[in-house]
Amino acid sequence: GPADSGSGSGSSEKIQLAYITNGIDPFWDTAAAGVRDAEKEFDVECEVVMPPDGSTDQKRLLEAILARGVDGIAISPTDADNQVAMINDACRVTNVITHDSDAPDSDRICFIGMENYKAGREAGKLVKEALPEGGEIMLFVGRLEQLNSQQRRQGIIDELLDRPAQSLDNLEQDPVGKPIEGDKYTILDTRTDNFAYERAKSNAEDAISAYPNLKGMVGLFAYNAPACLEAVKGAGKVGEIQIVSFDEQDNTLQGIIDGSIHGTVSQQPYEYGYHSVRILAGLARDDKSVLPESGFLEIPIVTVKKDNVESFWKELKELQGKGKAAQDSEETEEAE
Amino acid sequence: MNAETPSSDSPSLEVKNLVKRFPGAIALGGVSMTHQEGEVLAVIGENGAGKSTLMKILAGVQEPDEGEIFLRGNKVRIPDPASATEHGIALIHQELNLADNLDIASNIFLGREPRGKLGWIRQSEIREKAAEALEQVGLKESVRTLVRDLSIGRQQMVEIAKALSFDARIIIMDEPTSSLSQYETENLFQLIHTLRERGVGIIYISHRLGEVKELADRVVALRDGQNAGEISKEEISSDRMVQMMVGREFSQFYQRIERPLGDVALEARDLRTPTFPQHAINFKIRAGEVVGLAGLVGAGRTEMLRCLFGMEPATGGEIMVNGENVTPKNPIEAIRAGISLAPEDRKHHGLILEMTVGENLSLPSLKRDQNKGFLNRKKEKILIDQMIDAMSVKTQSHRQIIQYLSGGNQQKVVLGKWLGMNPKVLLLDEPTRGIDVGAKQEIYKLMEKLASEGVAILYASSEMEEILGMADRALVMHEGRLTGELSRDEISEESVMQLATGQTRETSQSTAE
Amino acid sequence: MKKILGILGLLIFVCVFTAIKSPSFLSAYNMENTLRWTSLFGVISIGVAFVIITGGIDLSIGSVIGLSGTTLAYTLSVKGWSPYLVIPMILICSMCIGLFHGLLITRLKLQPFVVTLCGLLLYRGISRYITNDQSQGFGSGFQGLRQLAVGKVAIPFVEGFMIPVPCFLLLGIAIVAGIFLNSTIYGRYLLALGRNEMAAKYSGIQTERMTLLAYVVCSTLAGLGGILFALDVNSVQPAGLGEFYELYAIAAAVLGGCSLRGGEGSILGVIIGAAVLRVLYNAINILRIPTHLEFAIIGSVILAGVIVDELVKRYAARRRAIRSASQE
Amino acid sequence: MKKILGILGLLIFVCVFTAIKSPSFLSAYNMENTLRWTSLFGVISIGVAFVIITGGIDLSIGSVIGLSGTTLAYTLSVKGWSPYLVIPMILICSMCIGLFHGLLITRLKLQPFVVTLCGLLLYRGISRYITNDQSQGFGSGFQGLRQLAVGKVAIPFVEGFMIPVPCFLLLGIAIVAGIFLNSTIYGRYLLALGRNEMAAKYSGIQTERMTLLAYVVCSTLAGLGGILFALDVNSVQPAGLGEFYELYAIAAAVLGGCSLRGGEGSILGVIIGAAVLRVLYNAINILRIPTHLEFAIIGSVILAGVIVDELVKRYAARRRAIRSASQE
Ligand SMILES: Nc1ncnc2c1ncn2[C@@H]1O[C@H](COP(=O)(O)OP(=O)(O)OP(=O)(O)O)[C@@H](O)[C@H]1O
Ligand SMILES: Nc1ncnc2c1ncn2[C@@H]1O[C@H](COP(=O)(O)OP(=O)(O)OP(=O)(O)O)[C@@H](O)[C@H]1O
Ligand SMILES: [Mg+2]
Ligand SMILES: [Mg+2]
Repeated sequence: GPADSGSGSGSSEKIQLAYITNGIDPFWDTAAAGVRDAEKEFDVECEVVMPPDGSTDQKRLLEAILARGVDGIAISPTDADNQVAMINDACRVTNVITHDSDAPDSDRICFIGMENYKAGREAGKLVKEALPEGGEIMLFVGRLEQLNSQQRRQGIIDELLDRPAQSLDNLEQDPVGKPIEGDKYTILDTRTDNFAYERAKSNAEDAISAYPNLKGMVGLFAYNAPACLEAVKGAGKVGEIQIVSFDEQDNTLQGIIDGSIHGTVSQQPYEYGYHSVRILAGLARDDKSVLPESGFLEIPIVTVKKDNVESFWKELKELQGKGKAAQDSEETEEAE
Repeated sequence: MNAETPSSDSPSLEVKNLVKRFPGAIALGGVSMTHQEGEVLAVIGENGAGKSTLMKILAGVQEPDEGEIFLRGNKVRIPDPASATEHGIALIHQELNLADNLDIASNIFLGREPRGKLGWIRQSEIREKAAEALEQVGLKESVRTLVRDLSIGRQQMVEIAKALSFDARIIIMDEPTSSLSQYETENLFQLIHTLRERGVGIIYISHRLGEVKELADRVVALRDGQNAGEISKEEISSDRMVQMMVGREFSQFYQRIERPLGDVALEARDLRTPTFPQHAINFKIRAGEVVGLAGLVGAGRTEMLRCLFGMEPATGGEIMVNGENVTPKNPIEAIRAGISLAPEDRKHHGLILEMTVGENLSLPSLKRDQNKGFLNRKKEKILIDQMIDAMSVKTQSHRQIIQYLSGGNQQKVVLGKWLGMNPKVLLLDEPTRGIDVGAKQEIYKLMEKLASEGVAILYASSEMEEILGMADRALVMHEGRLTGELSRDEISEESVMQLATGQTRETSQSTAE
Repeated sequence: MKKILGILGLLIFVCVFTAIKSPSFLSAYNMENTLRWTSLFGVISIGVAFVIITGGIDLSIGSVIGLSGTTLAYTLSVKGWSPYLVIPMILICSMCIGLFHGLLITRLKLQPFVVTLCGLLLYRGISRYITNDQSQGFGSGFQGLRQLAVGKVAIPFVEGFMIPVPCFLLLGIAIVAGIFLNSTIYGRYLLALGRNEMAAKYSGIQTERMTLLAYVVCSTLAGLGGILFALDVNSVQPAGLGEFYELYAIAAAVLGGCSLRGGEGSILGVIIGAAVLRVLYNAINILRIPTHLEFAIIGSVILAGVIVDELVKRYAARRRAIRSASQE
Repeated sequence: MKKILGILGLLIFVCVFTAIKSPSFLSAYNMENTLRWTSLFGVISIGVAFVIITGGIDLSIGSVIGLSGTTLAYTLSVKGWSPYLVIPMILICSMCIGLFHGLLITRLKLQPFVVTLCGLLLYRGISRYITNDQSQGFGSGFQGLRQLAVGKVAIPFVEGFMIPVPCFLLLGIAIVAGIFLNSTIYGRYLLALGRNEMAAKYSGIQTERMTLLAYVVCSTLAGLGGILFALDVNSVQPAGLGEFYELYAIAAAVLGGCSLRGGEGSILGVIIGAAVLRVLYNAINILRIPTHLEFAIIGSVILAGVIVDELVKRYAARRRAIRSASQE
């Protein structure tokens, strides 16, 4: 990482940026790889900050970053509606953009990402493909309090129930805890695990026990589908229960290759990291041309299935490898 | 009987110029002492003279700052309790030191369990041997009883049994009888005689000079951490001993003055205690009367006093103070009704060991002296000074943490706490347990004084002399039952023992009313 | 007093070290933030200190904070109730929670650890249930109310630096708590029963009532803390707000000289303890140490501090013993 | 024994209740899973019980689990080291962690709470540092090794139901621990020093060495637990694995009859305690109760269980007293 080793001379010349995530997750590891690449390319320094404990932590870390001063911040708000004031505070002293999750009411300069709701609908399509006959579906997620999980969940539900697309400003959500029944598909429940992988696995196992007719499982966070896969393997029901995933954890991709996971919806987090740094670096150099026109840079969703998984993974490995190499060389530089 | 010939040139144990300093106190300032093979050596001294400190050093619990220890002429170091055991020295601690979550047998053999390979415990062997040890001390309890279910007196006997179960050459007893009654004490003496015949040496510490007279072959006295003289068996007399300890002559011990008695201050009507609900207890105590409560260990005296104080509310009957039914459900009600209790177990119930002398003394009276909930520091200070003075507590200052005071001085603070409350009825549970003759006399004087001021005093005591010497009247209990009352003229060693062992006298009932 | 010196030394050391390494540490903005966080954590740590002084423990405060913060945001924003109704209501509920714990502990003699662990689970569950697991917040409303947590007061004749409002709250609570503990008979009772409950009982102290009081104080302050945290952060996650805060509060209390065996503790120490934790967090970020090293650094600094403190104390005791010996 | 009855009753009640409500509870697949989770948590709870019996506490085990799990996945998958090297190494490191805690507690007389709280932070930080906060996993490799955690053994003549391998591990550890505690002098020393350290010391017991041993056992079992958890879940998050497990383990131990005051505890009880927690989690899922009610339900069931247990005990004691009174 770009830790300030106290010498100060080198770091004061370079542009200092901060990339704040909404938690700790493998998803962000890939984004960090994009940050590292862009760092090199645009000759800036960018710190990746992952607040472990939600909104409170995010506020604390943002304050500290502002206190020591940066030339630009990219943030993924955990709770956009209520963080407007916090983001505006930051906007007053530096350039702020949002990524992954937007805060449209704030003074942030632009938003990089895609719509989680859309991604949800894509995942819904995958489910439809995997289970053309219909059946009972369970959803698994880390925390339902986050906007991105709510949007993904609602996207899947709306797609499976063949509802029209909703506007994101006023997302109507189906309540948790009650089965949602459509013509073909029934969404039985959404189980949360508070980011504990072991809970994710035991939730999946218990779902298999509790619902003998379970046909499909959707993991809304990166680690959920691999956890579901473990449970399905343990139950000896590979192929019998279809799994659809989000994001691109190694175990997920391996599962797609093996045929035990039907497919995954990738948001290309690498691009989030890369473009965040690119735009912030431009802004810091007073180059307004880097800004997307509508204030929204949409990163396309990639649906990964058995046919395209190998090329996707290869590319991903390259990106990650580059990011890691950049980081390693940086660390050795620092050590000297 | 090979031990009959102690070689005088190399005593079994000798200490030379032992010095032990504590922050703010010099417990031992160069004490020397010898102990001959197979003799019963009594060590006496006022509270805080350094007796326990000396013994703890011999048992490896503390290490001396200076000085030397010789065993049979060889210089030794005793850095820890285990090496004391190796040298054949066993110590019965003054304060109880048992793991009360374990049963009697485990406690007796704690640290020295008969073991198999890999540390396997031989449970049945432990139980057998423990049962033998219990029989020796005459404690009728199953060896599987948990120690926490035993009264203090019985715990003390477990401690004794523990020391006896060692194959020790020297057994040090630091006030072993402080919570034993006459009956158990005699049992212990029998034991000591047997041990002596077997050649086991005994070092015996007691504040009960009668016991010392009966037992000791030789007496060593300490005063303020220094040697204060030594007398041989022929010369032993109470006066000599007191003089050595205190450094001056000491006159009459018990000074009873005839007092006019007032109205009935405390009355128990059909009182039933939780442990012995089958026995109803009835008695009356008049203002200005000093009543002794005698009985064997486990007779239920503590239980009854706790009941009177509301610690363990009575399961039946009434408690009257000055003719009013007060029957306290908790100590606060008792205190409000004018009843105070100085409990028996000072370490757990009497004192807060980590607090200062002053804070302990003022604890019950804070409420009375409060200033709208705030501490009244001025009144508190006056009370503390007054009590330290009245009880002549030996302490550097009232800010001294109380656990560093000697046992006797701690006991004075326990009493001082309650005297400050000006009670109508004062309940004392073993008030002179472990305190020296001087302090004892002061406490007796205090009791006399309080009585003449109209306080009704009920004191439980296991020391026969104390019952004989102090009581205007004596109540005697046996296994939870009040077996009788003895008027002043009837109190005698035999009559008390008779009632305490459960033999009811016809006459006692008639004189009771 | 002596017990505080060690932790005070650690606080000063961390502050001076950070200030030398990075001037932004002393900037008004940063100082204000650090003071605000310290005050918020200080409030809950004082509550926990009361319980620790009685020899008990309260693991539930994190969840009480979560419940109170969630309820505040939910009733104000979603239900649209008046703050004048909601805030007293939340404080009273928190009080009842403390009463409930206290009664189970004193009357049924349950272990405080078990009771409050169940509380930890229960109140967290209730927050999540009430809000159906949805994040709550005030949006951009309730600006007046939010001043309670984020407001600042200018100091006369000092420019640039303002004092956060929570500081005054902490100050008030600390003074009341300090006076209570040191100058009232009840404070003395608490200390006494924490050391030896039986002896306190024998001295005519209503130990049960005092223990009850301690749990009530603790939960009430946690409830107040929850209100402040919610107002400060503006975004409340029912499953997240206050998680782990019980450990921070207990750590602050223990660092500040409370013994978990009971009977010891000073309010000033507790506040310094809370400050050390906050300053450490802040320093790590200011010094640009990667966040994932945060825990490792805080852990080792505290451990080093505690060890050094102990060694210094021993050394001092030895010196004193030698000196007193040579004098005589 | 009596202390276990209450918790055993609760376990049976929850099992019977769930089985009646939903037949899937008794399905082989579900029982196997519940047994496996119980075994994993049982292993770490037994370790913590040792520390609690000495009157201490270990808050660091969650982080030790995290560190050991992370190291396992990292060294095997990323570094490609041999499991025969890595597993003994991890166990030895865990042992050293316990030794370190024990030394600080016995030699420097630091409070166990403080030492292990620092440990909680420190080891978590180290896991995150080693892996640069990246999730680790075994992918589809190490299937043989993973059988340690996810493997199952068929029972002769019984069809359909197999016993998970961790059950055997737990059984082995429990038997050794039970024998150690009840039938060796060292177990007795632990019990004695937990209740009255002075008494144990005066009896010539090397209390410090025994305390040290307890911390070593605790950390080692946590390290083993970490290995098993990582193998079981297959994917390890350095910041998350084992978080809060210290509370679960302590809760299991305390529910199973250990007193935090020390000197009491039974291995069987601890395992039952761990089982209650796991069965509750399982039951909530099986009974299709929404996850956000999970905490509330677990909290209230345990609390209710503890309260009922206490009331029954009191009632029994009263009955006994009355009976013995009327006999005489
Ligand atoms: N751990 C300690 N720290 C400080 N002072 C101590 C400590 N132990 C004993 N002392 C002091 O040493 C002196 C001797 O105490 P010791 O217990 O040996 O007296 P003792 O003769 O046994 O008295 P008693 O008859 O009351 O038991 C006392 O002044 C006591 O206050
Ligand atoms: N905590 C307890 N639990 C069970 N039984 C107890 C307990 N304390 C005392 N007992 C029993 O109650 C009876 C009365 O004990 P108590 O302490 O009142 O007797 P005592 O006459 O004061 O004797 P001592 O001289 O030992 O104090 C004894 O049989 C004792 O074993
Ligand atoms: Mg003594
Ligand atoms: Mg008694």
